[in-house]
Formats: sequence, structure tokens, C-alpha cells
Amino acid sequence: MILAGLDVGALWTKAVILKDGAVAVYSVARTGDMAEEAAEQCLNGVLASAGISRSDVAAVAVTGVGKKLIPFADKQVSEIVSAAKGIQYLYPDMEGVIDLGGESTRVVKFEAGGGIVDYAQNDKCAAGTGMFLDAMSKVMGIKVEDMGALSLQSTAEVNITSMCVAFAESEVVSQVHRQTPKKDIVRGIHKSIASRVYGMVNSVGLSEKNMVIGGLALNVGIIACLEELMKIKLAVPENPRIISAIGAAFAASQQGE
Amino acid sequence: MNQQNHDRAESLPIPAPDLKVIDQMQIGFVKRFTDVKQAKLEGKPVVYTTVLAPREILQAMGVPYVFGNVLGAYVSIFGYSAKYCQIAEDLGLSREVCAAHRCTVGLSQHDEREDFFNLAYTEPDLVIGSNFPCSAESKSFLYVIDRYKTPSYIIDTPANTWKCPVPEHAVTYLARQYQGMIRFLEENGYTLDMDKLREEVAFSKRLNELIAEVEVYRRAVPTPIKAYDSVIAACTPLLVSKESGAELLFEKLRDELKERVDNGIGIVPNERLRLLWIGIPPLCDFKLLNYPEKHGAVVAKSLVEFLTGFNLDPDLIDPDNPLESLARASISSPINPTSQGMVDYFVQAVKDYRIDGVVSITKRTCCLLPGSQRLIKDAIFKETGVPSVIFDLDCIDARDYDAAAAHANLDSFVEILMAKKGAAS
Amino acid sequence: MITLGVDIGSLTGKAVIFRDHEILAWDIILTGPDSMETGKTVTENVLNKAGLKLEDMEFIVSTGYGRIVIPFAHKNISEISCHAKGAHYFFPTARTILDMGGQDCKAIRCDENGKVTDFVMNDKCAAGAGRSMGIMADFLNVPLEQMGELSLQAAGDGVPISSMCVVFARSEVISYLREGVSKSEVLAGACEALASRVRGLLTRVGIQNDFIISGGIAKNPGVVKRLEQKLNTAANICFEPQIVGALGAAIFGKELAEKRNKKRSETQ
Amino acid sequence: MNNITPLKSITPFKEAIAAPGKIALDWKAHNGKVIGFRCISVPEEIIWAAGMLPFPLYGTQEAVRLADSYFQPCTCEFVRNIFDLALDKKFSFLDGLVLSNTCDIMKRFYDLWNAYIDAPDAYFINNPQKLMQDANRDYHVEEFNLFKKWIESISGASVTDKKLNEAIALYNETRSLLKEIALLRKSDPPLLTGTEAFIISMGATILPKNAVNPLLREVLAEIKERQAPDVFGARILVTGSIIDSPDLIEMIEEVDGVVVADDLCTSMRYYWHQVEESPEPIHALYSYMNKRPYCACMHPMGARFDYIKDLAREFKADAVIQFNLKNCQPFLFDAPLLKKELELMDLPISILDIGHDRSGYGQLRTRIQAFIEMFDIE
Repeated sequence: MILAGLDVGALWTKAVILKDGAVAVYSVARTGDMAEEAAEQCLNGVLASAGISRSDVAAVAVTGVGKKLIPFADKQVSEIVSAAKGIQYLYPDMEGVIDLGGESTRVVKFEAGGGIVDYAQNDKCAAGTGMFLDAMSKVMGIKVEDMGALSLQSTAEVNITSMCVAFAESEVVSQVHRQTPKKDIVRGIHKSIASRVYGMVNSVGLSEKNMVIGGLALNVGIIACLEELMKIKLAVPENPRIISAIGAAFAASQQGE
Repeated sequence: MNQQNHDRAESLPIPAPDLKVIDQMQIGFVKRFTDVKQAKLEGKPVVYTTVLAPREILQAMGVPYVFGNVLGAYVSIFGYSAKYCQIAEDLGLSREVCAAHRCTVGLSQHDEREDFFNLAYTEPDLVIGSNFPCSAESKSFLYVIDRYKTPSYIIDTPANTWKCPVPEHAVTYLARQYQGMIRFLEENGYTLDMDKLREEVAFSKRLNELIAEVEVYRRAVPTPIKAYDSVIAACTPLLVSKESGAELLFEKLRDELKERVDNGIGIVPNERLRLLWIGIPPLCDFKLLNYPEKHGAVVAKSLVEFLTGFNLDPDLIDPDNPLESLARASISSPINPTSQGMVDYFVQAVKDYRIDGVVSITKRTCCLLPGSQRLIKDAIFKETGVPSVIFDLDCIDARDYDAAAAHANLDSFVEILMAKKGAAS
Repeated sequence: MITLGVDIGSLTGKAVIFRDHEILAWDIILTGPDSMETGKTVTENVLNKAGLKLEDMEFIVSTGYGRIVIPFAHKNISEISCHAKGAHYFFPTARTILDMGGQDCKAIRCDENGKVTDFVMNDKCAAGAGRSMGIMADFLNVPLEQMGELSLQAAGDGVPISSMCVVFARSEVISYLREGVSKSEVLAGACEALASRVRGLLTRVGIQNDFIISGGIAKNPGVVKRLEQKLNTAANICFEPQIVGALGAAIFGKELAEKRNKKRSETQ
Repeated sequence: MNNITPLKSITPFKEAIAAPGKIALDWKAHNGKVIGFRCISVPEEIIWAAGMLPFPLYGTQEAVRLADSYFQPCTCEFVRNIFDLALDKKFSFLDGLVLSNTCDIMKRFYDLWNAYIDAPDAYFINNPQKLMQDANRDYHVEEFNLFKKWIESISGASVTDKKLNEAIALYNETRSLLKEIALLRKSDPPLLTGTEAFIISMGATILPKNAVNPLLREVLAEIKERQAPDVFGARILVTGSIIDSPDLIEMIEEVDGVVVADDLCTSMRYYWHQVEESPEPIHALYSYMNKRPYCACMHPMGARFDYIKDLAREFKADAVIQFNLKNCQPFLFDAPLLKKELELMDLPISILDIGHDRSGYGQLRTRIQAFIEMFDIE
């Protein structure tokens, strides 16, 4: 059976094709202004590269912030379920997932291979952690991809305490004006994000059997700060950005049986 | 419901009443507002007070009164929260202060009011404030005093930290405050006839017994009453007096519900999930409570009592000992601001209403409820295994309200509950 | 008497040289991540324009976000006092000043000598009031200067963008764009939201004519026109609203130098 | 404010503020039990009379971490910070905790401490919120008696009237010494800075009173001998929510203001009044608590405003700064009404929102500097 999974985020759209129980092919593209076109092109592109015609696809499932704007999808799946199902599909013994997305962050606890037990999503004030990092990279003149490695070199303790993104930005600006070394500020930013995620992990009571997914999972700085707080080694799947798209397709297939 | 009312309701951002008696209740409200206006014309001093003040005393002394926080709720329900909050903020009141009370303060500081509020709001001559249940409630009436320079009296209700039973010295202290309130009213031209007070307290006991009966029918599966109707029903004891037929209205409500329950009629054709809504109901978008119905999920009970005050336990009310018994009932009410009382109430509500999932919303500017949400969530899960979701929802000040996020949160929670129920069945 | 005023904001660095009673030279540059460098660069630019050296400056006053980091300043004064003093120079009848820089926005009342009598700064939730325009600009990839024009092409107030919070307003904009709302409609909504937020701030400090707008936002006709409608009063804007702070700092430098010289002559 | 010779005898107060826990651990090692308390409506003398150290709970400047998932982030940062410390076992040395009836979040702290902190259950004093009237006497006295019984259950020793009167006398001495130091700030220029006065008074709330009184006499003498500092800018009275570190006062004085009076729980509210000697010490403690309008959680609000106006006149303040902790509803509600009242005596007031964890200090510094500059720029 061939299934398609789409994850339409604020910044990026991800498409995945599941064929005979394995990930056949995937692609990631900018969402831009028009979500529906972006999703359409992304899907057709990935089908073409796998030599599969649209008619062979049993079901197209969509998740992510823009899911309601994709008319051609057969099934809409919430971000929470798709994050959980994505991990269960690839790692059946896992019991939890930390999804560090561009638009918002969530922590989901579930029984191994079973239903969701509890979940938490970040509150309004800390929304947009991905957007926050974009803004910080502009203010400090550092590319987002380099922030992770840079923060690992930091030794000093700089506190970026505010939960609110707009407010944290003014804190970062004042640190920059005070000539604080960039690597310490970036580590402060990552610590503030990690401590917010740690709060959610605690409220849900996540066990060690969990994995970190989403765009920010590639940021080694955030992962290091989170490991420091949670006092465990965190596992990040090979391609953390497409897990939710996989989960959406997997949820569609289960529902199909 | 006649066509004219239907059009009016359609135009307003509130859902149309579902049960027939609800419309009569709303007519009762209008009568109350006009009675207060009439009393003011006759030169009777009008009292501005809070729903948690003992209204039996006000009724017994024939005092016309206006409830500040109920009108504040209507400001948000009718979609004027942005206007009146801005008026309060122009006074310098911070946006971090309770949104419901910013609506209340804004309404009292401005004279160009919409027709409904010109009718419902009467300039007060006296203010009776209370520190119950939260800091916002215990402060917002100070702006009314400051504006109209009225004499005032403040009721200091002790927090119920002893768990029940409430100790005697606390009951005596509150009963003595009620006596102080009576003296304050007497100094301003009103007299108290003790028999009238006993009558009012007896009526209050009767009404609370009737409400308890209605609550039993409300627990039926499928849910017989829509969330908006239950809010109007909860406001009725406050706004419809004995003389205006409050007892009759509740008997009609009980019978209408009984008829629905006996015939298995629910507010939705196929009810699959029953939700409990903890926190202030979404006043600036009441239809949000009906939103989950598209998935077959109903809000079986929403905690409007935090706006209209919990109904008192009829067994604690004793007409022969009016002030003491009202004081004891008031301190023991679940709204009394420590969590133990609330936690026990919610755990019991999950069982009584056969709840599948608890929606626990965090209103960013609330100082009373956010601190207890985790405690309540854990207690419910430990006792009943029923999951709760906690998410941000600023649903009083329309300028902070985000319908899209609210729908997304409700969709996700319902989806997970369905999967859980599906797996179980 | 020649004095120098340096205003290091979060987005731009400005410097003004003031001689006796007029502006001798001025300059504006984008603030890089290092504010001390920005201060030095903008000062060098303005000194070259005037053909002077740092030693010729009788008194140097720094202001703005990075004021405490300018090594060669004799004194640092808050941007609120400097904007009032600068606005007073351009418009002696000024009584109410709205300054909207990159980082936050301020409503200032002053007396007939340009001395601050009351002021209010935006509360935290609208911390990025000025910044929100910048975020909208790069998000809609529309240059900041054209935002105003584009927003005026929309009929009426555009789509409602209610939120005070910058991050939140951004997600509202995303959903509007998704539903195919035109950029000018969205921009009109953003300018409308900003104008009404600023009106709230101004009423708290009380609006008395003449009304001045200084800082970057003065170059956005979309916001300025809507604000004038809401307040039904005309907004006076000088030829370069972004240097009002630096000018005020330079004028304070002159006053402080005169006070110091008077005291020295008394003690001798 | 310049050429100030630093006070040598202020060191023990600075150390107490920097590490309050150390003071408690020293006491436990030599003297016995420590009872934590929060809010100044707790009668410390009853704890002292039972031979135990009353230990005020203060926070640190760290960002809140775990407490957000118990309290939600839209509640008082100060209380969430303390709860974080409790979760990290930083208060494990306490033999008991007593809380009092001030604001909503204090009642939540009581519930969540009992539910989630593995320590003995806290005790809650249900003091009335309507003061300066006789109708609450029996109720308030009964609450103090119940509290005394609880204290006796922990200390094992009975709290006799004699011990209570001794404790009252000791605390009164601390209060009068702190007040004598405060009165040195009336002169123009004041003999000590607001920062120094704050450090001395907050340190005194932590140190055992028998040890602190000699230290207070020493610092009082040193201040009197010290050469008066140079010219100052605007004289500021500070009020508002609880402040548990001197850096906000320091920020005002860095931009040429001087803090001459501070109506704060860690300062003048703590020591401004005396407990009258009386054969019935519990009644004396009641009337002491009943006569001082110390917090925005208490009614009547007017009494607190009158007290602030008297302080402003007595210390010849040029302006008032009210610091409101984020989400601190009682003080946020009061501020506009206080502003209206102060305008009648044309005393300007600046109302500033603060985070407890120093977030947004850059913008705060600009507001304070602009406010001070409204007076004159030297």
C-alpha cells in the first residue's frame, strides 16, 4: 500500500511517501505565502522522483499548522498525533516524543505502540520558538544553522530569562550592546528554550524512552542544554524534520484498516 | 421563541436559547433591570455589589442592587470587551489585570453605553464589595467608589483552608460582617424585618434544592442542556427574585429537562464524548462551547459558577439561623479560593457527569485558577483516569482571543479522546 | 560652542553636531551587532561632514539604547528627555511627542522649554511596537519605507489584526496570507493595529497640541495618516525625524557645557 | 551621588542577603529548629518565643524553570521562583513552613507545597484582609492562638506569655534601631544611600534578632561618624510589590536619583511600627498587625495611601516609584488610584512593571533615568 504524508508548517512543508511499510522518498520545501500550491508542488515532486503516479496513492494525510488549507488531502491529523505516530512507526518501543517545531513546541507521552497518555503544548507567550531563533540570528548577524555549534563553545552563564519572544529579543539586544560574547548569548537563548521544554517534559512525566524531532532537533546547542536539564542522553532520529509527515501517513493507514 | 427575539439573538454573537424556559428567564432579567431603574427614580439608593454578597439580606431589606461582575461578563458576551477594556486601560489599569474586571471597571467609568447596558447598568449610590473569591474581585469595586464617591462596606470572607467542617470562629466572623452590612444599609435608609429575612433564606434553601434537582437531570447521557442555556440558568437565581417567579422558572426548567431525559433527547444527535470545561467560559465567543459538537463531543458541564457564584449547599442553610447558616454555607462553597475544595468538587463532577475528557483553560490574566490547574488535573487522573488538557485561552478580552488556536487545541484533544475511546471499545 | 549628540538605537545609529543655535551636520547608519563600533563610525562620518575633529567638541552627550557603551561621551541622557528637547528645537509649540524607534515606543509630554513633564512607554506585550513593523516588512518582503504607501492602497482599515503581541500578530498575518488576503489589506490591518495601540498610549499621557512624531515610524504614512484620523489632529514631522534624539543630546550638551563653564567662573 | 565612603559594618547584612540559607544552617547547628515563613502578616515573635528561628523565604535572580508547569507562567514570578527553589530541595533544612492570607497566589503556594514538595505540610494563618477595625479581633486572636498551638507542637516547648513578651521586646528593639537608621535619610543630602538602607533592613529580616541588634548599633554609629556625601538628584520614595534584592534601588541611584524612603515588605513596612508591651502578648500582636496598612492585599486601601503620603512628606520625597511585579494583581489594581491621590499633592509617580528575574532591565533603566531627568539634569 502506498501512502502520502504532508506536514504543512509555517516556514517549511515536508512530504513523505510510505511504500510497503518503509519510507520510500521525502522532500522539504519553503511554505511561502500560498500553502496549497507549496503542498501540491512538494507532493508531485516527491511522487515524480519515486516514479509513482498520483492514482497509486491509497491516501494523502496532512498535518501541521496549515492542514486546513489543503483541500486535496483525504485526512487531517493533529500535530500531536502525527508526532507520536511518526516515532511509533520507526521506533515501536519508544514511549514519548519532544517535537521542537518552528511554530510551536510539544511533548507527547504514549504507551509503547499504544494510545496517547498525556501531552503538553507551549503556551501562547512562548510560541514561535523557530521564529524566535530566526529573529535572533538577524539581530546577532549569525546564521541559524551555525548557532548550535557556536553555543557549545560557550562557558559563561548568560541568562535570557523571558518567556515572551518579543521581550527576550530586547534582552538579547541589550546583551549585544553590552559587548557580551556572541557564543554566551546564543547559549543563553538555547538554555531559555530548553528550560521551557523541560517544564513541559516535567508536566507530562516523560520516561527516558523518548526521542526529539522537529526542525530545531538539528540544533546541537538546544539538545545539549536539554540533556543537561533532563540528565539523560537524548536520541534524535536521522531526519527529524519529516517524522510528523510520516506520522500523518501512518495514522491515515491505521485508520484505513 | 418569537421571530423578533430570534433575529435579535441571531445578530448578537451569542447562541440562540435552546430550551423554551431560557427565553422566559432572559425576560426576567430585563424586568429586574427595569425594576432597579424604577427604584432609582423613586429615590431609593441603588447598591453596586458582587454575586458572592448575601443577596438574601438585600432582598429582605428591599434594596435595589446591580451585580458588577455579571454586567462585566455581558460586556464580553455582547462583543464590547475591546471598547470597555480600552477605557479601563486609559485610566492606567494594566493589561495584566483580570480581563473580566477590566470590562467591569470600563463599564462603570463611561457614560455613552449601548442600549442593553443603559438598561442593565444603573449609577450606584452605595457599594458593597467583597474579597471573595479573588484579588481582582476584591479590588475592582474600588474604581466604582472612586468614580461616584459612594459610601461603601467590604465583606471579608475567610479563605477555607481548614477543609470542612469550617471552624466556628470563622463563621462568627463572617456572620458579624453580615450584621455590619445590615447596619450599613440601615444607616442609608433601609430597614430589616427579621421575618422577611427568614422568608428569603427559606426561599434560598428551596431554590438551591430545586437547582440540585436540575443538576441531577443535567448529568443524564445524552446531555439535555446546551452550555449557553446553563449560563442563563445559573444567572437566574441572581437576577430573578421570589416575587418575579424564580421558583416557577426552575420548576419549568426541571420539567423541560426531565422530558428530554425521559425521551433520551440530547443536544446533539449522536453524543460520543462528554467534556468538562474548567475555567471561565469563553465569554467573547460563546459558540466555542458548541464547536466540539461537530465531532460528537459535547460540553456536559462548564464552570460558569466562577462568574455567578456557586449555589449554596441547601443542607447548610437554616432559616431560623439566617446569618450564621449563610456564613457557613458561603465559606464552605467550592469557589472559596483554596484548591482542596475545588479539587474535590471537580473530581466529583467528573464522576457525576460521566466525563471523558477535561478541558482546563488558562486565562493569562486570571490570578485564581491557573495556580490550581495542575493540581486538579493530577487529582482527576489519579482518581478517575480521565485525561485533562491545559492550554492558553484568553476568552474575555476579544483583542487577545485566537479562535484558530482554540479550535486547533480542541480538535487535537477530541481526536486523542476518540482514539482512546475507539481503542477501548 | 560646538557640541555632539550620539543616539545609538537598536536598529540605527545617529549623530548630530550642533553649533551655537543650528545643526552643523548629521548622519544616520544601520546599527551593527556592536554598538560601540556603530557609535565610533557614525561619529567619524558626521565629523568628516563638518570637517572637524573629536577634540573640537565642547561637550558630548550619548543617548539611546546603547548610550552607556559610548566611551567618548561626557554624559549619557535618556532618549525620552532628548526627543523632547530635539522636538522642541524644530517646533517650539510642541507639547506632545510620539517617538517610535525600533525597540519600543514612547509618548512624551513637555512644557514650553521642551522639559519632560510626563511620559509613558509601551508595556511589555507590545515591546516590539516599532519592531513589529520591521518583522512584518521582512515577512511580507516589502521594504520598510514602502510599507506606508502600500497600506494606503487598501480600502478602509484592512483586515483586523487585534493582537498586541508581535509574535502573535505574525501568526495572524500568516493565516490571512494563506486565505489569499492581499498584502496591502494585511499591511493596512497592521498599521491600523499599531495606530490604535499608540492612540491608547497617547491618551494615557494626554494629548495637547502641537503633536510631533519622531523616530522611524514618522516615515510610514500608513501609520501617520491613521493616527491623525484617530486623534483628529495634525502630526508635525521635521525634515529628518530619526535625528531628533541625537539633536536633543547635542542641545543638552550645550546647556550642560554652559552650566559647567558658569560654575567654573564662579568658583575662580 | 558621589564620594561615599563605603560602610565597613554593612558586611554581615550583605552576606545574609547573599546566602540566607547559611544563616539558617548555622542556627540549626547551634541553636535548634528553623521555621520558614512568608509574608509579614506572620507574627515572628511566636516562633522566636518557642526557641526557633523565623526564616523569611526569599527568591534568587534565576529564571523560573519547573514551577511554570505547576503554576502556569501567567502567575507571580516571585512565588514561582521560590517554588523552584523548594523543588530543588533548597529549603530542606526547614522544620516547618507557615504561610499567611495575603494574595491568591500565596494560597496556591500553600496548596501546591502540600501536594508536591516532600516536606511536612505547611501551616496557613487565615488572618483577616480587612484591618483597622475592631470587628476582626476575636477572629484574628483565635487564629494566632491556633498558630501558637501548632508552633508548640513542633518546638515541643510551651510558649508562655513571659517568653512572648521577651520576644516582643527583642523585636521592638530591632525595629526601633532600623527606624533610627532610616530617620538619618530625612536630611538633605541623606546620611546613607537607599541601597545601603535596603541591604541593612533586608539583612536584618534574615539574621537572628539577638545577633542583629549589636550589628545595627555598630552600623548606626559608623553612619553618624561618616562624612556626609555630596549633592544628590531627585529624592525618591519606592513602593510596590515585594523586592528581595537591592539591584532595583541601585539602578535608581546609578542614574543620579536617591532613594530616601522605601515602603516595602523587606524595608519600612517591616519595622515602622512597634508592638505595645501588654500583659496579654497575643492581643498586643493582634493590635500591632491590625493597625498597620502594610500591603495592597489588605483593606482599607485609603489607609495605605495616607501612610505613603505621610512618608513622602516626612522624608521630603520629590517623587514616588512603584515597582509592580508582573501579574501582581493587588498592586497593579492600586497603582492608578494611588497616582490620582498623589497628583492632588502634585507628587509625580512612575509605575513600572518588573520581572523578578531581571528580564527587561535595559528598558527599565531608560524609564527610571527619564523619570529622574524630569527633575533636573546636573
